[in-house]
Parts: sequence; C-alpha cells; structure tokens
Amino acid sequence: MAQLNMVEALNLGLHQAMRADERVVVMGEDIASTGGVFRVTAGLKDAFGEARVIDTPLAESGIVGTAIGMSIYGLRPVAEVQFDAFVYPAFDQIVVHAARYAWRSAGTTPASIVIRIPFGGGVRAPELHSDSPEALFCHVPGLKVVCPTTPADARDVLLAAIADPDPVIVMEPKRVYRAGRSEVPDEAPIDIADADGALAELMRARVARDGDDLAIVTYGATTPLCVAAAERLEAEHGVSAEVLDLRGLFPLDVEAITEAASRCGRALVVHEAPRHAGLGAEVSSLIHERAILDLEAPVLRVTGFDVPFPQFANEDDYLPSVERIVAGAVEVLEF
Amino acid sequence: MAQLNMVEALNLGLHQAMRADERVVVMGEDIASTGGVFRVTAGLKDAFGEARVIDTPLAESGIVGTAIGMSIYGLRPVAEVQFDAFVYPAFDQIVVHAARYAWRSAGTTPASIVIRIPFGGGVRAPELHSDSPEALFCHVPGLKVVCPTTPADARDVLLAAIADPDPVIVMEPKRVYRAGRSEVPDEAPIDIADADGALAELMRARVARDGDDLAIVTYGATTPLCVAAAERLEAEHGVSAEVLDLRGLFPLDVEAITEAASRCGRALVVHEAPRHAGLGAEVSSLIHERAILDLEAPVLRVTGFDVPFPQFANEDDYLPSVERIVAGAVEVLEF
Amino acid sequence: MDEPLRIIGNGTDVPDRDVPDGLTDKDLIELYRWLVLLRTFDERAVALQRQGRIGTYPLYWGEEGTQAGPLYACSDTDWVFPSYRQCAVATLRGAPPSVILGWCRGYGGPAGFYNPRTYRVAPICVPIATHLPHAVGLAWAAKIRGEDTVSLAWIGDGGTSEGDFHEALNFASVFKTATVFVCVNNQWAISTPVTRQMATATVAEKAAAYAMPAERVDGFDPLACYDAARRAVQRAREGGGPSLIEAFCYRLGPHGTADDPRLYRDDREAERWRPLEPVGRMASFLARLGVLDDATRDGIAGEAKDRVAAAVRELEAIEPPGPEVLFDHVYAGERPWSLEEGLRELRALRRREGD
Amino acid sequence: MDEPLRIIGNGTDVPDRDVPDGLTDKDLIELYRWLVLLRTFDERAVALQRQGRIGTYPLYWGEEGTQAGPLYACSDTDWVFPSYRQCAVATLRGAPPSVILGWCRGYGGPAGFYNPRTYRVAPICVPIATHLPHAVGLAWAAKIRGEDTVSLAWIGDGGTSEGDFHEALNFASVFKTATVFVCVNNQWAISTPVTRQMATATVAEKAAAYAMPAERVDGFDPLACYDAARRAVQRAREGGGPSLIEAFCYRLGPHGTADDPRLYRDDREAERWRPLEPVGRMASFLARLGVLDDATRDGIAGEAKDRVAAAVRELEAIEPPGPEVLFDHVYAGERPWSLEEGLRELRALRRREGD
Ligand SMILES: Cc1ncc(C[n+]2csc(CCOP(=O)(O)OP(=O)(O)O)c2C)c(N)n1
Ligand SMILES: Cc1ncc(C[n+]2csc(CCOP(=O)(O)OP(=O)(O)O)c2C)c(N)n1
Ligand SMILES: [Mg+2]
Ligand SMILES: [Mg+2]
Repeated sequence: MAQLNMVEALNLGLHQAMRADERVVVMGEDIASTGGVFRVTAGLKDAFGEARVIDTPLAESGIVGTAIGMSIYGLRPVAEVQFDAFVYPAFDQIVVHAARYAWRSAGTTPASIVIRIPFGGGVRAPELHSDSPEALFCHVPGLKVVCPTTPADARDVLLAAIADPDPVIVMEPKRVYRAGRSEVPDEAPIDIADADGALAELMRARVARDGDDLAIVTYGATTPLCVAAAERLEAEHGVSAEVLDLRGLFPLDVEAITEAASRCGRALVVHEAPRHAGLGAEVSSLIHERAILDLEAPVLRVTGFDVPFPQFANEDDYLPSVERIVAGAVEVLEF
Repeated sequence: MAQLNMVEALNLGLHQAMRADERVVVMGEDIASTGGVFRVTAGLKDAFGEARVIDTPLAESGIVGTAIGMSIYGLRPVAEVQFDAFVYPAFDQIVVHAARYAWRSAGTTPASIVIRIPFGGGVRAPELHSDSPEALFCHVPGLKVVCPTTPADARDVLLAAIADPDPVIVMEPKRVYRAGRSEVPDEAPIDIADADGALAELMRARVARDGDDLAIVTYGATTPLCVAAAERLEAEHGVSAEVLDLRGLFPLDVEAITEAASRCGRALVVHEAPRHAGLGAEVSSLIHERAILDLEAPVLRVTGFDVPFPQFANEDDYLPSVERIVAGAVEVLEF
Repeated sequence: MDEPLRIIGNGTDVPDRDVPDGLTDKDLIELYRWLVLLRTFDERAVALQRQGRIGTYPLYWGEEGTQAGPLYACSDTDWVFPSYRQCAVATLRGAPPSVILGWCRGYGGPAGFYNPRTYRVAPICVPIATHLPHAVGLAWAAKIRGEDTVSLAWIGDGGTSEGDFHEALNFASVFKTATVFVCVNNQWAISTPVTRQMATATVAEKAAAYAMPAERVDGFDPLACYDAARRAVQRAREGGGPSLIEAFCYRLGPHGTADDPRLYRDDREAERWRPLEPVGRMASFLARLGVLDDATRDGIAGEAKDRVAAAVRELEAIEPPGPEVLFDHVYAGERPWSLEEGLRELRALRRREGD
Repeated sequence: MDEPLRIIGNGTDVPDRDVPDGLTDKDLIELYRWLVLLRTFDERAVALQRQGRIGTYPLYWGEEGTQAGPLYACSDTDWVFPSYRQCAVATLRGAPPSVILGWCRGYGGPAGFYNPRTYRVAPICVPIATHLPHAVGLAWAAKIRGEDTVSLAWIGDGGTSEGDFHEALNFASVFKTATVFVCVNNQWAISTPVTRQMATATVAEKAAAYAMPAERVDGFDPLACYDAARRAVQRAREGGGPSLIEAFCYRLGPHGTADDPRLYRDDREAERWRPLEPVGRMASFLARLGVLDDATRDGIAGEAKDRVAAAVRELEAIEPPGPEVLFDHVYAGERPWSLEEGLRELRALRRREGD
C-alpha cells in the first residue's frame, strides 16, 4: 500500500491498465516524451513503447476522432486533453460521435474511449487553462462523466473507465493533483477485460464527512474545501455537516443525494464552474423535486460566478472559498 | 401591418437591418444563392449584393471565426448555422473567442456578432438536424442567448441582436418557422445604429397566456404546446395556468419567473432539450431559491429525455406533447 | 491540371483503355452487379420518398462508380467509412437494404442501424468530414496491432473545407496509416459550387500539404475509380501510407429530395454531364468487351429489382420501433437511472392515453 | 526543398545580400531598435518570472526577427494577430509594456489587456490557431468596405495541425483576403518535433492546398522576415490575396518558463543554432554596413533597458485589480443580473471578512 498523490495514482493506474490489457493505448499532446505537462503519463513510453504511448499532432478534434476510430477497431484509447479549455475544439467529435456511436450502431459499437481532462483553477495558470466544462458534457446524453477527488478513487476510476464500454470523460481536478498523498492499494482492483460494471460502483457518491444538519454536495477540488467548511461549521456554529463527494457527474447518484438532503433537511451544492445552467442547478432541482417536503430551507448554490474564469491574479476571488461555503451554509441554516 | 410567419418575419428583419446599416453582413452555408435551406435569407443577395450576403465554404468554425474578425473591424455579421447540431464544430470559436473578446480587450472590442441557429425537432429531419443545444450556450459567460417564439418577436429580436454590442445567439425554433402567421408591424422598431439596450427589453419574458394557479415556464416550439395544455387544464381541470414565454435564455428574466411562480404557488418548466443539466434545471433552481415559501409544490420539469434526439419516426415520443405537459401540470397541481 | 484517369471510353472517339490489373471477367460482372444494385436502390428510394414512405433522401444517382469502384478495391476485411451520400454502400457488403430504408424512414435501433463490425462499414455519417478521423484511427489501430487492415473513407468536395478533413489527412500522413481518402468532387455542396469552396483547381492538389500521393480520376468511370483505389489500397496495405483520390464528376441530381437546384444552377449543365453516367457506360463497355450479353444484363437488372423490392416489403413488414427505442443503445452498458425514469414516464403516459 | 531566404550573412563565408527594397538606414536602425526592445523585454520578463513576480511566461528569445520583421513590413493601419508567443508585439505599436507584464502577472481589465483597436493588434491569443480566422475576417471586412487594410497573423509549426489553420487559409484563398500568415517554424511544439507534426518537409508546401504563394525564410534573419512579409503585404494590398511565410528557425529556449526541454531534446542542438540569433546578427550586419556605431548601439540598448525598467516600475505601482474586475467587461453592454448578484455576494463577503 503506497502513499500517492493523485498524479502518481493516475500514473499507476495507466501503468496497470497498459500492462493488463494490450488494447489500451494512451495518446495526446506531449504525453509520451515528457510524460505530459502534469507528468500523469510519465514512464509509459519507456515501459510500453511509442506505438502505444503516442505524442500526437496538435489537434484535439483529431485526437478524439482518431481515438474513436481506434475503439471501433477494438482498442481502448485513453486520450488526454492538455488543459480543460482545449477540449472545445474536440467538442464536436465528443457530442456527435463519441456520445452517439453506440446508439448509431444499435448498441453494437460503442465508442469505448476515455478522455482525461485536467480541469479547474487555482494553479495560477494563464487564460483558458482553468475552465470547468463538466456541465456541458453532463447535458449530452450518451456520455458518462466522472470526477475523482482522492488518489485511490482516481486510480480506480481510471481503470474502471477504461474497462467501461461507453465513452467516459474523466474530469481530473488539477488543483488536487499534488495537494497531498494518501493510501492507494497496490493491487489494481479492476480487471479491465472483465469489469463492465465497475464504473457504476465508483460513480456512487462518497461520504467525505459525516453529518446530520446539512448536506453539502460537491465534487473535485471543492471537496476538501467543503470538508474544511464543515469543520468550521462544527467548531463555530455547532452544526454537523455532511459532505458528499459526488464522483459520478453523469449519471448522478440521485439516491445518495436525495437521502442526504432528506435526512439533513438542508442542502448546499458547491462547484467551481459558473452557476448558470451548471451542475449545481441539476442537483438542486433533483433535491427539490424529490425531497421538498423534507426540506427546511431551499437548496442553495455556492459556485463560480457567471463570468469567464478570471486572469489568475484574481482567481481566488472567483473560486468558492471556505468562507463562501460557510456563508452559503449559514444562509441555508438560518433560512 | 403584415401577416407573416416566422421565416418571413426574420427575412423582413434582415432586409431592414441591411438596408438601415451598411455594417450588417449575412453569411453562412447556402444562404445567398438559394436563400438558405429554410429561406430565411431569401432575396438578400439580389437586394444587397454578394459582398454582403455571403455563401461561405462548408466550415462552421471558419464561419464564426471570420465573423468575429469582421466584427473587430467594425462590421456586424449575422452568421447562420445551417442546423442546430452543426454548431458544434464552431463551439470552440464561440466559447473561447466570441464569449471572451470583450473581456479580453478590457471592454473595448466585443465580438459584435449574431449567430442564428434554427433548432429543435418536429420536422422529420435526419439525424443531427433536430438538436436543442441552447443550455450549453447558457452556461458560457459572455454570451447572450435569446429564443423568439412569435413572428413579431423574431423580427424585433433579430434587429436588437444585431444592434447589441455583445455576441448574441438567436435560437430559432424551426418547428415554429411556418407554423402560422401573425401580425408584424411594418416599421422596424429598432434603430440599429442606436439601440444598445433594445435587446434587454426583448429578452423579458412574455406572458403567452394569463393564469393564476400554475406558472408554466417555457420557450420556443413548446410555447404553443404549453398554451394548448393550459387550455386543456382550464377545460378539463378548471385550472388557470399562466404560460411564460421566456424569450431571454441568458440572462433569464428571473423577476418575471419568480413573480409568476410565487403568485401561482406552483410552477412547471417545459423544454425540448434533454433534462439533465438543461435550462429547466436552472429555472427550477432559481424559483426554489427565491420563492420556496410561496410554493405549494416542487417545480417539476417536462422535457426531452436524456437520450440523443431520436430518429424521426420516434420524435413524437421524445418531444414534450400537450399530454405530457398536462400530465406534468397535474402532478404539480396534485402534489 | 492533370486530366482525370479514364478507362472507359465512349465507344466512338474516346478509346477504351485496358481493363485494370487483377480484374477478371467475373469481377467485371460482379462490379457491374454492384453498380446496378446501387442504382436500383437509389431510384427506388427516390420513388419511396415521393410517395412519402421515407423521409428526405440523399440520392447519389450518377455517383455509383465512386462508391462501388473503390469498395471493390478493398478486401473484405478492410473498413469503409461512408458519408450520407454513400448511404447504401453497406448493402454491397451484405447489409440488408431494408435497414438502409429503415434509416431513411427515421427508424432507430436495429431497424435503422446496422452493426458496423459485421460489415466493416461504419455507420452512415451525417456531420460532414467528421468520420475521416475515425477512418484514420481505425487503420492506425490495425497498425498498432500489426495487422494490415486498410480503411477507406468518402468525402465530398464541400467536406474538404472542414477542419476535420485537414486533421485527418495530417494524422494519416504523420502516422502513415493505411487510409484511402476518396473525395467525390461532384462540384457542388448543396448550392455552393466547388469554385467557391476552394481556390485550387483540383482537390488532388491538397494532398501536397500532407506529402501524400494523389490521383484524379473520372468519377463517372467505375473502373478508373476502382483502379486508382486498387493502387492506393495496395500501397496502404504495404505500409506506404495514405492516399487521396479525387473522383471528379458532377452532381447530376438535386442535393437531396428536398432540394431544388433550379434556384442556383442551370439544368443544362447537368444534362451535358449525364451521358457520362456510370451504369449505362459500364454496360456498354462490358458489351464492347463481349463480357456482358443482354440476357446477363437483364438478369442482373431483374435480380437487383427483386432484391430492392424484397427490401421494400421487409421495410413495410417491420413493426415500427416503439418508444423504448429512444432509450435503447444510448449506452452499451446499463441504462443510467435518468433514462430508466424517462422510459417509465413515457410508458405511464402511453398507458394513460391508451396508446 | 528551397533554401530559406537569407539576407544577413555571417561576416565570413556566408555573404550578406543587399538590404531589401525600401529600407533606408533610418529604417534599419528603427528595426534594430524594435529587436532590442523585444529582446530586452523578453529577458527581463524571464527574470521577473524567476523572481515570482509574474506567472509562467512564454519566452521568445531568438524569435524577435520573426516578429519585428513582418510587423515592420506592415502599415500602421494594418492589423496583426499575435499568438501567446508574440505576446509583446503590441509594444512595438505603442502599447505599454507594463500592460503585457500585467497580463503575465495574471491581471485582468486594463491592467492586463490593451485596447486592440488603439494599436491594431489583436489580443494575445492562447488557444492555438484560433486567431487565424479572425485575421481573415478582418481583412475580408476591409475588402467589403473597399479599404486596403492588410491583416497579418503569426502561428507556430504545431499550430498548423489544427483545423482552424486549414479553415482560415481556405477562407482567405477563396475570398482573396489581404492576409499574411507567418508560420514561425521553430521546429518544436512543446516537446513535439515538427517531424511528428507534419509529413511535409516544410510548412511552405502546405500553401499548395490553397493555391497560395508561399516563401521560406531564415527566421533568425530579421531582414529576410521583413522582406518576404513586405512582398506579401504589398501583394495583399494590391488585391493579390493571401500568402504564407514560413520563418524557419529553432526554439532556442524552453517552451515556457515551466518547461524543461532536457526531458525531450538535446541541449547541444539548440547550442548549434544559437549563433544565428537575430539581435547580435543584425547588429553585426549593421556594423558591417556602417550604419550602426557602438555609441548608437549602446544608446539603443540603454533606451530599451530604461523603457522596460520603467514598465516594471509601472507594473509594481499599479494597484492590483480588485474583485470587481471579474465582472467588468464580460459584457460590453449592461451587466446581466446574475453578474450583478455575484458582485454583490462577493462584496458582502469581503466586508464580512474585513478584507
Ligand atoms: C458539419 C455539417 N455542416 C453542415 C451540414 C449540412 N450539409 C449537408 S450536406 C452539405 C453539403 C455537402 O457537400 P459535399 O461535401 O460536396 O458533399 P455532397 O453533398 O456533394 O456529396 C451540407 C452543407 C452537415 N451535414 N454537417
Ligand atoms: C487549442 C490548444 N491546444 C493546446 C494548447 C497547449 N499548447 C500551448 S503552446 C503549445 C505548442 C505550440 O507549438 P507551436 O504551434 O509550434 O508554437 P510555439 O510554441 O513553438 O511558438 C501547446 C500544445 C493550446 N494553447 N491551445
Ligand atoms: Mg459535392
Ligand atoms: Mg513551434
């Protein structure tokens, strides 16, 4: 059992997947020779050769499009998008093909690809290196969207996503990449050749902190902040807040969400993406639709603002902070 | 005052805009020689010449990208995307440039472009000719998104969008295009050279039908269906339902929405796009956040399902019908 | 600009050239059979559309040679990637024509979509140029696996303007994938003439940007289409990388059944090209060669008619997909709950409406 | 493959060529001044980054000639479109260098973004190749208005792989817009060598796909860059349409300050190219011509240093943008309510936190 950060855990997962299954290839911009700008793919080229670990030309639509073609032939490509906002040139391929290939082939030929997207802010990066586009994918039927938050989840989710027959977008919160180490079991828990259902299990929400008075629903880089906010709520307000780390973004773990909201009677949704038509709106709607009689207050949202992700000198003003989360929680609690 | 359908009204608007202002150019695939696959741009080339009415090569990113360049130089391009799902190749240009040019130039140089998108199903079209991608644009800060439902609104919205300094996506419900004629005043109500604020006014929600017991919030092609459902609710259930035709999709007319929901105590949101992370989620969240104490039931949603828009033989199974809207309304009413 | 390769002459002043390497008389007849099947299907589909029995249909009248020729140059294990314009090409690999008609009737599920892996024919691709990267990825995958599968994809002259065209050709040339790009330059993209689509006089010239071999052929000549593809497929299979073939022809019909070309072009231009159409031309050529007698010709015509007629009967016999089809096959794995709920909602409504 | 055009020799075995048409001694000095300003800014910015006073910085050390040369070939009314690699080019049109440094420090609003219309320099473009269609659209707009404004855009070798590169060059050639594309082929896209980016030996060859004139120049030779651009700009202004210039050079430094090239290339290769770098080379050339004496040279160096030092002082003097900057300029028109609400929320929080 090793102590790994998320980058190391993802790297371990890729090594394990490529070792276990010849169908797995890894591709993207600068992922082979350098091991990727975040080093998630480090060592793979040396271990598995450049036929299977591929530095591609600089063309995101081409990357996702050729990955789809590979999967039709039976490979299991894992494509990296270098940074969040560079997925938009590939948006067409994702929406009109990755998401519809199973459907368009009467279920026979899904686009069994994984698209890894390091996403989100907080790393003082230039423009268009800090977007959170996950809600866009969650509105496109045919995709699965997942966002691991812990190193162990990251490794397991990656393996399960590769095993899954459907196209999976793995949103990797880059702010968490090197934020800390935790235990990742050495053994790969998933046999890629025989693990169709594994992803569903890993897309169930994870209770990041127990609590009874307020359910805080979140995912990715805001998860540790929500836990910190919960600690502060406990210390300063005597409130016991549960933190749900969603993991699955589509499909959402609607049962866990509703159960927590119902039990607590109050809920808050937190994410980094802009608020308008973001995933928080879906979570909030689901709770109200299913559990309004259990609620003592409306579900509120603490999110990024409805503005382009700012230049990095002001990113802290944009990002949900522990303070903002506490303030949102207090608003729900005092309703 | 002429009786026009929506196609004719849009066509009138384009003629009026091009006549009034030399900066206006119209561009897209097959829009000049044929007048467009829906004939919205018919007659423009003869009237204004092919320098300003431009058949472009088949490349949506190129179309939106060059339109942005034109606007930097001071023109006011109106770009047509031939069908909804063909906007995805241009998604990158829309998100990383159209939406951010004002921001990236400290407010000095907005991308003053209009993108017209005939959208939605119900016209027995082949795959990828029936999408409803509006929620994607509503999640991207920097854009304005508007959806007219009546011929008169369509003409006026188009003029106001052209006059507006910000990039405006005009979602044109193609099922409404020729669904009926109504009065459109001959005079252009908007002076393009001096009408910055006109669009905001036209993005206020329109009361398509008065009512007190239930607020049905919708836009585009489902608006007439909601009105029909309201009639049926009145006749069969003695319920008086108000129908709000949103018009503005971003920004939403939050005041009108909340006011109607509060007054009626019950609300239903209806749209054709898939439900998950759709615009209905945003509307529902806004109402719950702002008016939960006035509600006697949760806000529910009647929407397209979370599936790719089906092959057309089954499109009626996908599309919200009067029956489904009534059923949703009854669920809200009987809560 | 090179004259496009032409093998079939006109029986008078334009001489025939030799039958391409590797084609026996049996092959010639089989290829003719393909052309006739495509033609028969196309004409019948247009008729069905006029009767309102299928939806808008992207007829390909006159382009049969650009489809059958290159396909005939492929091995059965090679993959082909049609656009909407090659909608019926899977029938030449054994897919039931009724499924293509089902697709045209707006059926989803198995009534409208075939299994690509059964026929090594990708699904009909509606969004322009987006299938080209798939063809590249597929051949690339074969290469990674050490297999010599070739992929072949069709694209229109208009399609060359899309970014995906460029990205696909670039990837193919960088990774030397065994991919053959067949650009059917019928000189029109709906109402847009090819002269407004590109500044080059030919599509073939574009291959220079990818250091890729290219060839222009008479797109109305099935044997020329075959021959260029044969060479390209062979080169690809031997590790020589991708090629671009420009099948130069003319869109003889409207863009689709909903299109009215009189809005943007002169009918007489199409009339001038019409005598070059491939099916009659191939028949005359084979007659000149002494390979096709009237009886065989009629037999082939009859066979095709019967097969298409049977397909129409099958189409009419198929139960139209029920509402469940919306939720089927969206995911290969288990249906997510939100689809399950949608299905339940739809079923409940149906029950209530007594439908 | 043509040898790239070279005007500046090496003072020994490679002879100098004539000074390009239209360049007076004054011009030569002014162009040199530009090179030095760019160099000085670049070196200072790298130092600031090392000190943590700005964020990641995309240094362009060695590529000054590919920037100053083509820009010098433009009229003041022409528009230029930089990528991130030409981040400081607006300073040559009068934009305050402090704003570029502000941009590097992550400032938004006027502290980090200049007004493109003031300088006819588009905003620094981060997403690869996406600014090329803008350059085309701008020149096209000028043409529609009957004006002869030229647009010039920079792109890297890696950028040629993107679909937008293709779509832009295609639109430009079809509509004969007055656009000059300068591809700085520094042979690397982060860790990806140009040989893995394209199958062609040169970028210039790609122009054939657009029937567009192309020229290869020594990218380390500011006068060669100038001269090719001058001809292209003139042709464009006279209605001759777009051109592609390949400025062939080598990325002498890392991709950016966060990059470690030792992971993927041999330092010695860069060392071999280094003697060709443009600033020293231009100085020697001007000295050989007798145009630049030591005093002038030192004066220019001092001036640049002062200007950049002043910019650094300005940068440090600027009040960092407050949180309002998030909500400013998102829309040119009135702020939508959801932004207003966000701003109110942020202000309330700030007040509460006493911040
Ligand atoms: C991405 C995309 N944009 C637009 C369309 C609409 N459309 C369908 S066919 C067509 C013209 C295609 O012309 P060409 O590539 O020459 O092929 P042809 O129709 O001549 O076979 C257009 C614009 C589409 N299907 N996909
Ligand atoms: C659309 C997009 N994808 C990826 C990136 C990340 N990225 C930044 S620079 C770069 C390499 C660019 O290489 P090249 O075009 O040769 O220009 P150079 O850096 O050499 O000036 C990459 C991949 C980006 N900025 N935009
Ligand atoms: Mg065509
Ligand atoms: Mg480079």
